[in-house]
Amino acid sequence: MVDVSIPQLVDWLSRFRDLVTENRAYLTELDSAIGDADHGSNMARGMGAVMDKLGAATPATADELFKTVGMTLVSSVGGASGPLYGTFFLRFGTTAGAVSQLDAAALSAALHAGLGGVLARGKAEAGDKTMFDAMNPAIEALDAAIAGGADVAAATSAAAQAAAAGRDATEPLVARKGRASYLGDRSAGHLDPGATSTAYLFTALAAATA
Amino acid sequence: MVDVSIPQLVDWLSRFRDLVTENRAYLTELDSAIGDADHGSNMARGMGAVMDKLGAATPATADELFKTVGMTLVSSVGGASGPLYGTFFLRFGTTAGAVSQLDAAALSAALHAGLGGVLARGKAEAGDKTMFDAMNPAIEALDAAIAGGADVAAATSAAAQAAAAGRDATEPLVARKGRASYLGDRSAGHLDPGATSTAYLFTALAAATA
Amino acid sequence: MKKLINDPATVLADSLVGVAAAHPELRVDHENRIVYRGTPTRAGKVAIVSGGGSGHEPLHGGFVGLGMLDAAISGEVFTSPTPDQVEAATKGADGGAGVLHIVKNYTGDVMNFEMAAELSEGVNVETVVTNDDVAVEDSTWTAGRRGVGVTVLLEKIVGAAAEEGLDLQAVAALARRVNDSGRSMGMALTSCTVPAAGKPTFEIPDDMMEMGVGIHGEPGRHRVPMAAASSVAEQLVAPILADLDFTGGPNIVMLNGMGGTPLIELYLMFGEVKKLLDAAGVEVARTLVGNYITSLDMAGCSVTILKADDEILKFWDAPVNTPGLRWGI
Amino acid sequence: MKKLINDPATVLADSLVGVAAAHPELRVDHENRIVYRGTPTRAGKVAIVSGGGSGHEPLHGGFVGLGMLDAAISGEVFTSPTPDQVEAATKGADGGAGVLHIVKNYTGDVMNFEMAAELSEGVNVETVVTNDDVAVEDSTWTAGRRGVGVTVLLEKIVGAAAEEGLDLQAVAALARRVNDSGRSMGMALTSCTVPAAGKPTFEIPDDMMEMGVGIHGEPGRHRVPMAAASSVAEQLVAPILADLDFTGGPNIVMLNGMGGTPLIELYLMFGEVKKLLDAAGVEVARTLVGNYITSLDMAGCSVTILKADDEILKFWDAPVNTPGLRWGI
Ligand SMILES: Nc1ncnc2c1ncn2[C@@H]1O[C@H](COP(=O)(O)OP(=O)(O)O)[C@@H](O)[C@H]1O
Ligand SMILES: Nc1ncnc2c1ncn2[C@@H]1O[C@H](COP(=O)(O)OP(=O)(O)O)[C@@H](O)[C@H]1O
Ligand SMILES: [Mg+2]
Ligand SMILES: [Mg+2]
Ligand SMILES: [Mg+2]
Ligand SMILES: [Mg+2]
Repeated sequence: MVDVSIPQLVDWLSRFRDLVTENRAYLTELDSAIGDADHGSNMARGMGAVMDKLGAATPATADELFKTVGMTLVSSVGGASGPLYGTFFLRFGTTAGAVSQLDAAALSAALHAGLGGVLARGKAEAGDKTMFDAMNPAIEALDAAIAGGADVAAATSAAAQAAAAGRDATEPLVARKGRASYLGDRSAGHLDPGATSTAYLFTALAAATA
Repeated sequence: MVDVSIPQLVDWLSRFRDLVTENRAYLTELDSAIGDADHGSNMARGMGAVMDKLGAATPATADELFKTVGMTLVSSVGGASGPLYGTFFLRFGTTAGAVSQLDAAALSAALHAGLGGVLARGKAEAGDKTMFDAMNPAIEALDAAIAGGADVAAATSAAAQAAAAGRDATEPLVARKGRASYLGDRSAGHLDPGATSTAYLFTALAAATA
Repeated sequence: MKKLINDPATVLADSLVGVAAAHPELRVDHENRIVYRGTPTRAGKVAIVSGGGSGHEPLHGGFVGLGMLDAAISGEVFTSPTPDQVEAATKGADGGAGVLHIVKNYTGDVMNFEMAAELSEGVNVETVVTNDDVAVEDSTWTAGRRGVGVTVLLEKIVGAAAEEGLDLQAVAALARRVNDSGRSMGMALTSCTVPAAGKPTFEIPDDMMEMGVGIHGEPGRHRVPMAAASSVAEQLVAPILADLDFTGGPNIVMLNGMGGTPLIELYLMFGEVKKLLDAAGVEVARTLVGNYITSLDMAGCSVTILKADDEILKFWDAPVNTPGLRWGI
Repeated sequence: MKKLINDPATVLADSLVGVAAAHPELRVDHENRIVYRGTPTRAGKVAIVSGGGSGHEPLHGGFVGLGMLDAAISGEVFTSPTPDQVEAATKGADGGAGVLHIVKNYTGDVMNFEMAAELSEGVNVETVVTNDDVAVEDSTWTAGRRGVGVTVLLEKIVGAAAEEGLDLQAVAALARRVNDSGRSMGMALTSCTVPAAGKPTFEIPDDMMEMGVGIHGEPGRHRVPMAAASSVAEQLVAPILADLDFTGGPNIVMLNGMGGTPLIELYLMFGEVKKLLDAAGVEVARTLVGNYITSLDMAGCSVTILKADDEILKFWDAPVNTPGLRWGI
């Protein structure tokens, strides 16, 4: 089974930055419908800062790399997505450890740790209409693929598909967490912006590990 | 030559009220272009108050009648048009005197006095793009008709036509008095709202004395 | 038209009900639409009275109170009050030492206050007509310059002077000196909507703005392309500095909002204005940033600069206690 | 989008330049986007620190000064500040007696302040989360109610308490009591436009309005037909009175503008609200009418009612000297 190298992990982040930047207006439009019209700006600002930081000096090990990523997000984004994505990457890095590559199992473990961070911070449950609803099925699909013998590329591809499906499944939901919850029933009928950016996160991962 | 009776003078005011009320939105639209969008409201409010007052008790002589009219306008309109039309009617009444009818000469004299009041208050000159530019030619036309032997009906009809022409002639002018003067060259290309209401004043007079 | 009103015909009356309810320390004469201080003018103190059309709030009713106005008269929206309203306020506010009328230079205001002064027999009335708007060229052949932002600063300064006991002539002289020492320039991004008119006074495309507007929702002198705040600041400040020399002494600077522009933008604009004044060597001794003389819901702002001196700064710093301006008390 | 800005990306930084220029009595940390008082927190005084996304001005930066906040942290427009910004303000404002964080209940604000408190080792931090918006149903399964208008009143009251020397526990307890005693409800006639988004957050026809909005330009709970001010007042006041009993004692009532609604309408609305409170037997002891917690250029208003008592009124009446609220000094 092929391992995921540091350059590939950086490529993941770079592709994620590209996706949120290209879709900045779209993410903000989603956030306009059920939030406060800043998710695109927030993600583009945050991932822009991350790539600037990595451009200056790329750490050689996963723990340092993702500590930088998480800290940069935490200190440049704000809002709900800053601490959530920030904590995701911080815990991802801690669990990945001082390594220069991740095998499928290590990748899965790091993603689970990241998800745990999102849960610890946001306390969302499945169906609350948050990024959790894209992240959790993505990691489940990755695990299932690995369990079924898939390689990293196939597993991340399955994760990306599951994230997209999870994102789409947020549309009919009535939000119970985050800003969209204030809308009550009016939150139904719209994709969750955070679930949408999380789908990009897994699309980027799949592309970087393809 | 037929005289103008008190009921006819009241009819004049009533028709003037009707015209400014019906054209309230139009007068305000003219005032929107080169003023502050209140001339229609001002005139409708003022002439409404006048007719309410006269409905309660109609004075029997011209001096009392127009004193009531002038005072009511002064105390219910405000802005530029309140003192100007108010003073017009106050001076009109003083010159008309304690009579129950006006012949052509008396009507002319009273109108001249009213015009003098407008001049005293507003200090406008011909071509300043104000109500003066409709009022002055109207009275000149009335005088000319009378001098030519016309009766009151024909003379007021000539006055109404001249007022309308005077109003139309304000369109290309650059305002030098009133609020429109603040616009400088941009005031050209629009009818003056006050000249437009003054044209109604003479239309109403012609109809009441036809 | 989207407004929080009951009926365009009762906006002013209904709003005064709210003013009375919110400010038990003031007294509202609803019939004459006059806001007075809660207690009568102290015997011997010159009374400061101002007024004009409504729609410029907090001007003038929000500036009634200790250290500023004794009475403010409200006309209909953008329509000068009538002479009998002004007469009532003049007689009602007089404390025996006479009354200063502060009148913004608009034909209607000037005529109605003039008639009121004639009617107010037995009261010593002096009048100052403010005309600080550099967007309008000054000339004896026209109505002259509009009275705008300086009116706010003047009401504060002469209010303090009257409180200190200056007599009517001295207060009036100070008022004229303040007016002569101040200049303003305004701009708008949008029109306002007069309630009785029911629609915006003018239409303007998204990529244009009006330079040289007054405070009545009227179009300005020039329609120009939208520009960055730094450029807007330049277009406002340059004509002011070209009209009067503000160097060599302290100045009071107001960055005023037109009613529909939020504070975050007004502070941003003040930052741009301050840079220009620093570069021009104009000393900013006191500042005011916010909505003080507005044009209903118009988006935009104006800049006012007033040449000050020790006396003017002393009166500026003196205590004031009004709904719209309060310090030292 | 028509705004007086240079660039959507620099709105906050540029606006803070203006704040610093307009208020030499304050100190602005431009790097961390913190507004501090001009002088450090008095040793032994509890420091009151608040913050949140920008776009709500004068909240919070305009409430820094004697008798209110010691520091205010600004995030991007409608985006909570980051933990390191809050950490800097917490350490920067601490006078040794600990720091109260006043946080409006939004997921982002709560998380970022929580992380900041964790980071602020060595500083005693207490947190009060305001959640007064009755438009949102309270529940442990959701994010709960938003923090809105009560935040303004709370900052004033606990600011005075800290000034008087209450210790951190006592200040925090008072803060929670104030939060528990206040309720708000808001509405909007129009959306606002977030600079970085470049267009209105939502579209709404001319004959509809949004009831139950917060302060982030978000749509409300219900879209209902436009109505007279008297009916709007009823739709705002009824849910507040249904949620808490305000009779039997004095109350502080705020009629707050959303940023794009002029004062003449806000006073008119206050008049309508006052009539309803009188009819319901709710005593109005103190009032505040104006733009205090806004949503950029949104047109609309909110009502906040706070049950008071002698202690709360004493702290309310205590001197305060900030750009946005000033009296007694
Ligand atoms: N408690 C939570 N747990 C997980 N995700 C959340 C939570 N609250 C909000 N989110 C996510 O954050 C997204 C909004 O992010 P963003 O718009 O950047 O922040 P804000 O809501 O502060 O404006 C939502 O679409 C949702 O997916
Ligand atoms: N100095 C003046 N002399 C004569 N008429 C004037 C003068 N100033 C203004 N007017 C007239 O008044 C009209 C405007 O009246 P109105 O809109 O009711 O008052 P305001 O200008 O105060 O809003 C103008 O169209 C003009 O005809
Ligand atoms: Mg958002
Ligand atoms: Mg007009
Ligand atoms: Mg007018
Ligand atoms: Mg946000």
